[in-house]
Order: sequence, then C-alpha cells, then structure tokens
Amino acid sequence: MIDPIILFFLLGATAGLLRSELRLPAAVYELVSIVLLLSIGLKGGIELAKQPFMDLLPQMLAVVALGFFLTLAAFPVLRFLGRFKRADAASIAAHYGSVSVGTFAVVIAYLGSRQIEFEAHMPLLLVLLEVPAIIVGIVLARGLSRQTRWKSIAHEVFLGKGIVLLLGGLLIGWIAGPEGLTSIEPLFFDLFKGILALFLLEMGLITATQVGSLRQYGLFLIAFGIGMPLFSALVGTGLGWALGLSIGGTAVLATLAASASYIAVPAAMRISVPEANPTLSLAASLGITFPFNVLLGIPIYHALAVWAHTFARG
Amino acid sequence: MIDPIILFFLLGATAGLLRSELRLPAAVYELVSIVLLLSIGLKGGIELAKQPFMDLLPQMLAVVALGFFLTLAAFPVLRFLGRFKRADAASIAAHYGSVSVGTFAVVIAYLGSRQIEFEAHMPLLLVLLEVPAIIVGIVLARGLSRQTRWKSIAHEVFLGKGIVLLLGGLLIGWIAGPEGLTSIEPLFFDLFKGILALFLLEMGLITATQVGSLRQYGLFLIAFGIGMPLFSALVGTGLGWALGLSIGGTAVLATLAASASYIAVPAAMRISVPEANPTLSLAASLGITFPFNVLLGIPIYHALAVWAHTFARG
Amino acid sequence: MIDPIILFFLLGATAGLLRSELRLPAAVYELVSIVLLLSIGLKGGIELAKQPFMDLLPQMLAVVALGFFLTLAAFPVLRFLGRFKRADAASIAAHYGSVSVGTFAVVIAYLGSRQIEFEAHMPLLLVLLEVPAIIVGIVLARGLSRQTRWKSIAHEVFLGKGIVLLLGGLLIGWIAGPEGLTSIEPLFFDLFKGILALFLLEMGLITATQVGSLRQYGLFLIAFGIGMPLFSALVGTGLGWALGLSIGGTAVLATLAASASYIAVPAAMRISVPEANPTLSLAASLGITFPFNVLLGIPIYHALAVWAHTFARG
Amino acid sequence: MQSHTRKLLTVVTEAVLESTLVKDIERMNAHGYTITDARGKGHRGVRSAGWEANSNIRLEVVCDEETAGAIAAYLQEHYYADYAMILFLSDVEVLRPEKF
Amino acid sequence: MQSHTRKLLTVVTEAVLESTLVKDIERMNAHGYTITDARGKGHRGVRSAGWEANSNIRLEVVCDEETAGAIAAYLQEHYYADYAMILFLSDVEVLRPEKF
Amino acid sequence: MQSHTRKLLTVVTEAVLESTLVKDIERMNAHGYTITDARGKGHRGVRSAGWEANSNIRLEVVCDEETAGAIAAYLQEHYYADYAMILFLSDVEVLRPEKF
Ligand SMILES: Nc1ncnc2c1ncn2[C@@H]1O[C@H](COP(=O)(O)O)[C@@H](O)[C@H]1O
Ligand SMILES: Nc1ncnc2c1ncn2[C@@H]1O[C@H](COP(=O)(O)O)[C@@H](O)[C@H]1O
Ligand SMILES: Nc1ncnc2c1ncn2[C@@H]1O[C@H](COP(=O)(O)O)[C@@H](O)[C@H]1O
Ligand code: NA
Ligand code: NA
Ligand code: NA
Repeated sequence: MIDPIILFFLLGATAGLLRSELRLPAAVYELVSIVLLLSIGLKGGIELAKQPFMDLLPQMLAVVALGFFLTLAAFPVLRFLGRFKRADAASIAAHYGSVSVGTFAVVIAYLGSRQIEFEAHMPLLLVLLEVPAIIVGIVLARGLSRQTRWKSIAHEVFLGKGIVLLLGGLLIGWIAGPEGLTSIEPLFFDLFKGILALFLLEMGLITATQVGSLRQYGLFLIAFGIGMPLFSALVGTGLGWALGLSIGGTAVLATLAASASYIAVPAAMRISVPEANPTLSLAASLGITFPFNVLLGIPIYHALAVWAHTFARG
Repeated sequence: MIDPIILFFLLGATAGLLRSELRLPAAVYELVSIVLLLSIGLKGGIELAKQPFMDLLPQMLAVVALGFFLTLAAFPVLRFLGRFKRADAASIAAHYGSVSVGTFAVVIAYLGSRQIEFEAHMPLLLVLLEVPAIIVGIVLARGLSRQTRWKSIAHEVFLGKGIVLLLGGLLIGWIAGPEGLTSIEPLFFDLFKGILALFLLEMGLITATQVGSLRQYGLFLIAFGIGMPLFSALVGTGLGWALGLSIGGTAVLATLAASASYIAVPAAMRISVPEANPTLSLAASLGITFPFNVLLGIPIYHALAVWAHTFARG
Repeated sequence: MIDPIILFFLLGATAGLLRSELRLPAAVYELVSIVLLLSIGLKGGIELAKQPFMDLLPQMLAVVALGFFLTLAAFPVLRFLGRFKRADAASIAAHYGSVSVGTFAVVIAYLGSRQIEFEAHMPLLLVLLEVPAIIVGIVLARGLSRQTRWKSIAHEVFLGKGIVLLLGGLLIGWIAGPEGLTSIEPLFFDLFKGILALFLLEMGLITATQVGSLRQYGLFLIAFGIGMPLFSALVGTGLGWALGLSIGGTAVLATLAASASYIAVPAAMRISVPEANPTLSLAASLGITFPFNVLLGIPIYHALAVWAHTFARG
Repeated sequence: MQSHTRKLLTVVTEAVLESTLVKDIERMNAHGYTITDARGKGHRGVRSAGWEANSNIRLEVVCDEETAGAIAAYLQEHYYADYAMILFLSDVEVLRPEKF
Repeated sequence: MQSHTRKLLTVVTEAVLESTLVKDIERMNAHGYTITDARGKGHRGVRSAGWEANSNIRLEVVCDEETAGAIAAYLQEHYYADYAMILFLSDVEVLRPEKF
Repeated sequence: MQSHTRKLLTVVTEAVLESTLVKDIERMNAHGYTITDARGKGHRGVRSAGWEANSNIRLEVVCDEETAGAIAAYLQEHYYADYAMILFLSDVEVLRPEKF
C-alpha cells in the first residue's frame, strides 16, 4: 500500500508540471522545515539519553568516514566520465556525499508505518553525515590552499539552520528526556506526518521546476542521479551491517548514504565554491535523486537491508 | 448555542470595523486555506472509496446543471433589475452560481457539532459546482466569440489553487483510504475546526473591508446579496430532495447553492472579463452573502431541509 | 528538572549569539503569537464563565492600581538615579508597569507542569494590567497637556493586536463555555506548549540581538532590568496575598508585575512619545528582564508566593 | 569603468496579472525583470495585500529606451482601462550594457 | 506617445509609522502610494525586520514637484528627529500625467 | 529647503549573498542600506523565490558618486561572473546630505 505522504509529493509534482497556480509561501515552507528538523532532533535526543554515549563513538566515526568516502568516490566519476568542470564536479560530489533531511523523514515514516524498529540515534548520524562532504567538496574544488577561509566556512556549515535545529533538538531531547517532552508532543510528534505531507507537497512543486534544467544538461546527469544513490546505498548497507545495526537501522543508513543534500550543501557551495553552477547540482539532487529515493529507492534500500541480514545470517 | 467558530468570525469583523491593528499575514492566510482545502478533500476522498463511483454520476450531472442554472438565473436580475453593465452582471452572476469553500466548511462544522449525518461525497459536488458558473459567466460577458481563449481559461479554472488542492485531497483520500490516513489525521482532521476558527477570524477582517464599497453601491446589491442565496437555497433544497439526499445532505447542497465564490471566480473573472469591476462582486459576495450565510443562512437552510423532508414524507 | 520550553529559549539565544543563519520568518512569529494570545484568552474565558463577574471587581480594580503604581515607582529611579531624559525615563517606566504575555505563558506552563493550581481568571488581570502603564507613561513624558490626542492613543492601546486577541479570546471562551470549545481544543489547547516552544525559540533569537545595545548603555540598565522585576514581584506577591489569591495565583500575579512589555508598550510609545529612544527600553525589557524572568525569576516568584502564604498562616 | 544609460521601467499593478505581464515583457525582448510584493492606494482604491485579490506587485525592467517605451505603451493600451496599474520610467546607468 | 516628468519620492522608515504616514500623504494631495516591506541599516542601527518593532517599510509616491517637496519637508520636520527615516527624490516620466 | 544630489545604487542578486554584500558595503563606507525580498528572471534563469536557494534580494544604497562607483566596480569584479546579479545607478536628491 502506498503511503499517503508519497501521494502528497506526487500531487505537488503533478501540479508543478501542469503549471498550476498552487504555491506555498516561503514562510510556510520555512515553518514546515523548522518543525520537521526540531521533531527529528527531539526524537533522536530522547533515545540518546537512554544509552551510554561512548558506545556510539565507533558508529559516529564510521559515518564521518562514509561521508568522506562517498564524496571522494563521486568526484572522479563526475570529472572524468561526466566531463564536468572541476568546480562543478566537486560541488555535485559534495551534494551526494552529504544527506537530505527530507529523505530521512520519509524513510522514518516508511519504517514507522510498517512497524519496523531502527536504532533511535539515527538523527545523530544524520547530523554527522551532513558535514564531511562539504569540507571535501571545497578542498576538491580549491585544493588545500592557504587562502581558503576555513573559519568562515566552519561558521557557514555548523551554524546553518539545519544543523542548529537538528543539534538543538537532539540536545533538548537529551536533557529533557521522554517525560519532559510530553507537553510538546502534540506539536512535534503527533503532527509530524501531517507536516511531512505539507513538506512533500512543496518538494513536489520544487522538483517540478527542475525538469527544465534537466532537459538542458541531459542524460549523464540523470544516470548519475540514479546510479550514485544505488551505489551509495550499497556502501551504506554494507556499513550498517558491519556496524551491527538492525534491519531498520541498516535501511536508514543506506537511505542516508543514498540521499543528496539540497539545503545545507547548496548554501555552503554557493558561498565557498561560487564558480560551480548551482543549477547542475540542484537539478540532479532535487530533480532526480530526491524523487527517485522517495518513490523507488527507499523500498529498494529496505529490501537490501533485509537481504544483507538474511545473507549474513544464513 | 452559538458555535465558537462563528464567534471568531464576529471577532474578526468587529476588529476590522473598529480599525484595529489586528491583521493576519498573507502567508498565514494561505497556510490556513491550504490545510482547509486539503482536509475537506481528504475527508471526501475517504468516503468516496466506500461507494461505487457510478452511483454518484446522476448527482454529479445534476450539480453541474445546478451551476449553469443558478448563473443564468442571476444574470437577468442583475442586468435588468440591477441595471448593471453586461460584464458586471455576468461576473456577479458567476460568483453566485459558483460556491464558497469557507461556507462549506462552516456548514460541515455546523452539522458535525449537531451530529447530523450527511452524504460523505459532498466535497466532490463542491468541486463540480465551482466550475460551470465560470464558463457561463465568461460566455455571458463575451458571447460565444471565437476569440475567447478557452485553453487558457480552462488552465486558469482547473489548475487554480482551490481545485488542485480539493481534487488532490479527494484523490489522496480515495487511494489511501481511512487506515492509510490515520497518520496524518492529527493535522488534517483533529485541527480542522481550530484552523477553521483562524480562517473565519481572517474572513471577518476581510469582510469588514468591504463595508466601504457596499455603502457606495447601495441597496440593490445588499438586497441581491441576501435574496439570491435564499432563492438558490430553495433550488438546492429541491434538488437535494429530488436526488434523495438525507436531511444533512440536502442542507449541505442548499448551502453550496446559496454560497457565493470569493476566491476561484474573482481570479478567473479578473483575467477573462477584466472590464467587470471586481469591487462590486466582492462587496456582495464577501460583504453580504458570506456573513449572511454563516450567521443566519445555514440554520435557515437546515430548517428548509428538515421541512422538505417532513413535507415530502407526510 | 528544567522545562523543555526554557531549553528552546536557550537554543534561540545561543544560535543568535553565535550569529547562526537561523531565523523565523516574520509571518511565523505572528502566527505563533496570534495562537498564543487566543489560547490564553480562551482558557481564561472558559473559567470566567464559572464565576459571578462581580466577585472579580475588587481584584480588577486592585490590578489597575498596581499598573499605575509600578509605573510611577519606576519613573523617579530612572530619571534621577539613571539620569535618563524625561521621555526615556517615562517610556522605560511604562514598559515595566505593563506586562509581557510571553512571560505570562511561561509561568502558566511552569505551574501547569508542576500541577500547581491558580485562579483561572488571570488572563483577565493580564489584559487589565497592560493598559494603565501606557497612560501613565504618556502623561509622565508629556504632562497633562490639552494637546495630547487621547482619542488616537486610546485607539492605539485598546485596538492593538494583543488586547484584541486576548479580550476576543476571553469573550469567546466566556460565551462558548468549556463544551463549546472542545472542537477547537486540539489547536488552541493541545498545541499550546509546542507553540510556546517555537515562540521562545524566536524570543531567544530576538533577545540575542539586544546584547549590542546593552553593551552600549551599560550597567545601570542591567541593574534596573533585574532590580525592578524583583521589586515589582514583591509588590505583586503582597497584593496577591492581600487579595486572598492561592499560592499559584500569587505567583502568577507576582510574575505579571515583574514582567516588562515588549509588544504593546513599545508600539504605543513609538507613536505617542516618539522622542523616547526605543533601543533603551527594548534592551532592558528584552535583553535583560525577559530572560531573567524566564530563567530565574519565575522560580523565585513561586518561592516568594509559597513563603508569603506560609508566613501568613504560621 | 565606463557606464551606459538605460531605462528603468517600474510598474505597480494587481498581483493577479503577474504571469500575464511576465509573458508580455519577455515577448517584447526585455532580458529580465525583478518583482517585489507591494500594497498601496491609487484611483482604484486601497489594495492592502491582505489576501490574493487585493495584493499588488511592483515590477522593474531595465532595458533600452525603445523597449521601455514599447512595453509602457503596450501595458497602457491593454491594461490601464481595466486594472489598477501605474507605470513610470527613469534613467539609470548600467556597467555592462550587453546584459540589458 | 507623449511623456511627462514627475517626481518619485521614496521614504524608508519604521513600519510603525505606516498608517500615520499614509494619512499625512493623503492630506497633502498625493494621489496614491506604494509600500513594500523592507529591512536595512542606517544611523539608528540595524533594523532586521525580525519582528514588528524592528521592521522597515519602503514607501513611494509619484507626484508633481511641488507636492513632493512639500511632503519631503513635512516628513523631515515631523519625523527625522525621532524616527529611523531616510527620503530621496528622483525624476520619472509618466505617460498619463492626470493620474498623479 | 535645499537639496543635494547623491547616487542611488540598486543591486538585485541572490539572497544567499546578503550577509556578504552587507559586509562589503559597510567596509566601503556606505552609511546605510535598504533590502527588500524579490524574485525575477535574468541571464541565469528564473529565480522564483519559492525557497531559499532560489530567492533574490533587492539592495539599495544611497551614497556619494565616488562610493557608488567603487561599490559597483567591486561587486562587478567579485560577483558578476559567478552569481545572478544586476546593478544600476541613478541620480537622487536628498535633503540632508550629511546622512549619506
Ligand atoms: N501616485 C502614486 N504613487 C505611487 N504609487 C501609486 C500611485 N498611484 C497608484 N499607485 C500604486 O499603483 C496601484 C494601482 O494604482 P491605481 O490604478 O491608480 O489604483 C496602487 O494600488 C498603488 O500601489
Ligand atoms: N545610505 C542609505 N542607503 C539606503 N538606505 C538607507 C541608507 N541609510 C538608511 N537607510 C534606510 O533607512 C532606514 C532608516 O535610516 P536611519 O534613520 O539612518 O537609521 C534604515 O533602516 C535603512 O533601511
Ligand atoms: N533586465 C532586467 N531588468 C530587471 N531586473 C533584472 C534584469 N535582468 C536581471 N534582473 C534581475 O537580476 C537577477 C539576476 O540577473 P541575472 O544575473 O541576469 O540572472 C534576476 O533574477 C532578476 O531579478
Ligand atoms: Na548521500
Ligand atoms: Na452558489
Ligand atoms: Na510589569
């Protein structure tokens, strides 16, 4: 059975492709993303409180390494197979080495409605996976030059809206614990999927605007936008399995690996690698990979996780 | 006992008339209407899933005919009794032949709080009743000229925000069914009346801004703004009864007939019949008919429905 | 245990001080305040319906007197100890003689999560306490000149957004009563603390912007921003005790007295006493007193109330 | 640094016209445009932007004198009679004339 | 197509003044105005539009030279001392002079 | 009432540049600036303001001719190649020249 939130995405995409007058005001889009980011953070924080932090360290380090690896793996493909300019290849690679919070929300909802358990500290891994790709992307574009203003880049990366709200939510959830949060549950937990539905409606509208650019940049970008997440999901599944994650947790990690950023990385690249063409990376990440993951990818990654666990056990 | 949502409307209208500083930002107004439209669509869609579509066909056709009839009936009154210019008469007639989603939401809330059942596919009739009046209105203003750009008019009408969200909601509700939607109920169903309260607060503020124009255009418009919905409600009651609707369903259909558009039709007329003065139609529809329906009309139409059913049976 | 809503305030303040990109659009801030104001009003209105209005008259008069007194007490301190210009002293005094709805919401949440009862008509006192300080402030700045345009000032004061929504909510709650409101509870009551959390996040961001001005205006303003609420809370505690309020009610009244306006009064002073520098009063009220009350003040005022009641009884 | 003179055409009109105007302007060879949301008052009364039917937009086009005149004349002919609309022209200097 | 010269008066000031300014302007015979929301910085510090007390508006009036001068002088006299406000004037061509 | 001529520099560019531009402008001795949110279209395609990466800002600076020229040249050199950006200059009269 298809999840209704996916239908909201399709509604938005259809309305956009048909050039409907439907449009969500920017303020609504921001409200919806703020609540989603806080919800995800809070949920993760609550669970973080239940386990010794030190036990998570290996997973945290592994996930940071994953971010480095995926970006470095994507770059040569884009540069040599795709024949992109250095800056463009670096920027697109950074998008795919990082993560998409929207895709994360969808996989959470997917597992939730199928009552599949997953490790509750996943939001922490989400935060960790956002950052390394940005650093690699900048270095790939610029080299390790002295001139790179790392201080202002660090500011841009760590104090962007996404990280502040996710980390802030994590900390609040951690400190307040499950009981402390009961009073704010109706907004942040009960409304989660409804708000996610509105978010996906908007994402559908935005995705539809990318079709024009896709037509322009052609087949390689489409192939990359599907092939790269499949490859990343395989790596993510392998890592999840190696770290001993549950089936659900493995599926989430695979989805995280497969997802491509469209908020944090574009903003950082625009400032730090301005000569990279943002239309290219957004067309791929929003026009191809986001819909692919949401519509087809997540069930595939789930199947991969099941397969890895059965295979390993058997 | 007066419904609190009506009190919100009165609060908004009073604040507006007293020239208070109270104002809802446009983005909030849009968020609130988007959620209302989706909620209404979703609720209808769920129920649509329960019955064979073919059974509804007669009602659907009848309602389309109702839209044509009401517009054609209003036009001569406005043109010859009201002495309006051709374009103005056509435009006002189109407003009254179409429907108001806000009024629909209020009658639903009214019946809901009195636990009166009504046919659950009413949102579908709402969508169908929005369109014919627009076409008739344009033809009345322009004649059946070859130059009328029907393609762009169809785009305007069918891809306007209201229809896309209502129809989209209907389809999502239909496909996902009641169980599928449980996860998004807290936003779209539980908050429905609260969000309707905010919407009516804003509608009160907007209504108050129409008083100036009313003063200018005088008595005929006021009389029409009350007389026309009463006439339409009679027709709607008759049709509801003839179609074999329940008391609740008859009351809803009467209210739909009685309501006048203030979103879809104004936008369409502004583009397709620009020489019609929008101040006239909005003063009538928002300044008179909306408050009349919400405050007095709905109880009257309910009484009418009860009376029709008793009379018929007895 | 620290309340999570306080953590949202700290998150906002930290993000602001670190110059994060996090920002809530103005429309979201307005939506959040509108819902909070209506919720507080509605809650108070429901309870008002339960008791004879006349019984409240003494408390109402006392609270109006409190507003006059606090403003008059603050003025000489600011004028002679603080050496502020007449207009500035009058304006700051008016801010501290009036109240902050945000602080009120926090004390309500504080008592609620500790299950401490308080008199339910407090929102009425909140409304009453907003107004007198404004009048006193204007008279202190201008003298009792004939030229003062009291009519437009009254309009400004009584038809400002805050009062309209609070009073409107009170009236709606009063008329509709508890049963009437069940249908809008999910939005206005269940979401209350979640929405308060978003509000405090934004307040934290705003507070952080005041730090610059504080540095500029120095020590006296900081001392006043902490000393004045402590003094006011003492007076409020005394009055609460004298009026026979419960411990919870006394704590609320003390908090009201201690809180300083940052919405209604700034707007009124800007129009009626434009020569007063708004940066001064907002730096004190938002930069010092709001965070002080929210983080430290409320527990202190609660302790004061407990102490007053024990002392009186013992 | 050499600068060149161009015309800035500013139009304030009903938000409902946005997509129509944009099509008109592009057809008439403008190379770009900028739009902001606005409210205001004129001969057709107060437009306070409280809701869609009541909102204005403020549209700017930088272009050469001929294009500006042509667009202005076209808008005046097609929309002045039926829509709330004003337009005015002013001289601006641009640095890269080939962009406009 | 003949064009006529008018003045465009632009005022950037605190949002709280909106209704007062609108009354002033109408009293001084301007036939209309356009307002957009703005933020900015000037002698009275950063006004970042995060909330009401901190928001700016940008108000434009197209009118004849005399009216523009009168409004500018009035605003300067009544508000410059106490409010964050700047104003400037420029020449614009309009097509229908009777509208302004 | 005496008036003085200054330059109005208007820049339309990507919202993501806001804080960077503000720093640049202040460093180059402008005494203030005004920003409004905008959308539009130019050589770098449609920027419809549906979300952050796709939004424009419209920035105005009133200053003396020299500063305006310096800022314009600086922005052109540093941002024209990589960002969606246009800028243009016009003459304005101000009443209190010392403010700019
Ligand atoms: N004299 C004026 N100065 C500035 N803006 C104006 C003026 N007249 C009209 N406007 C703007 O143009 C819109 C349409 O004008 P009108 O067609 O005269 O109603 C108004 O809503 C205002 O936003
Ligand atoms: N030189 C300037 N150029 C453009 N806008 C300015 C300038 N100076 C001030 N402003 C705007 O006018 C508002 C009030 O200015 P001020 O009274 O100098 O604080 C500021 O918040 C800015 O939005
Ligand atoms: N000819 C023009 N007239 C007015 N605004 C323009 C023009 N060209 C570009 N713009 C604005 O400047 C932004 C950047 O332009 P561009 O770098 O050409 O893409 C666009 O998104 C428009 O908002
Ligand atoms: Na990834
Ligand atoms: Na109707
Ligand atoms: Na106080």
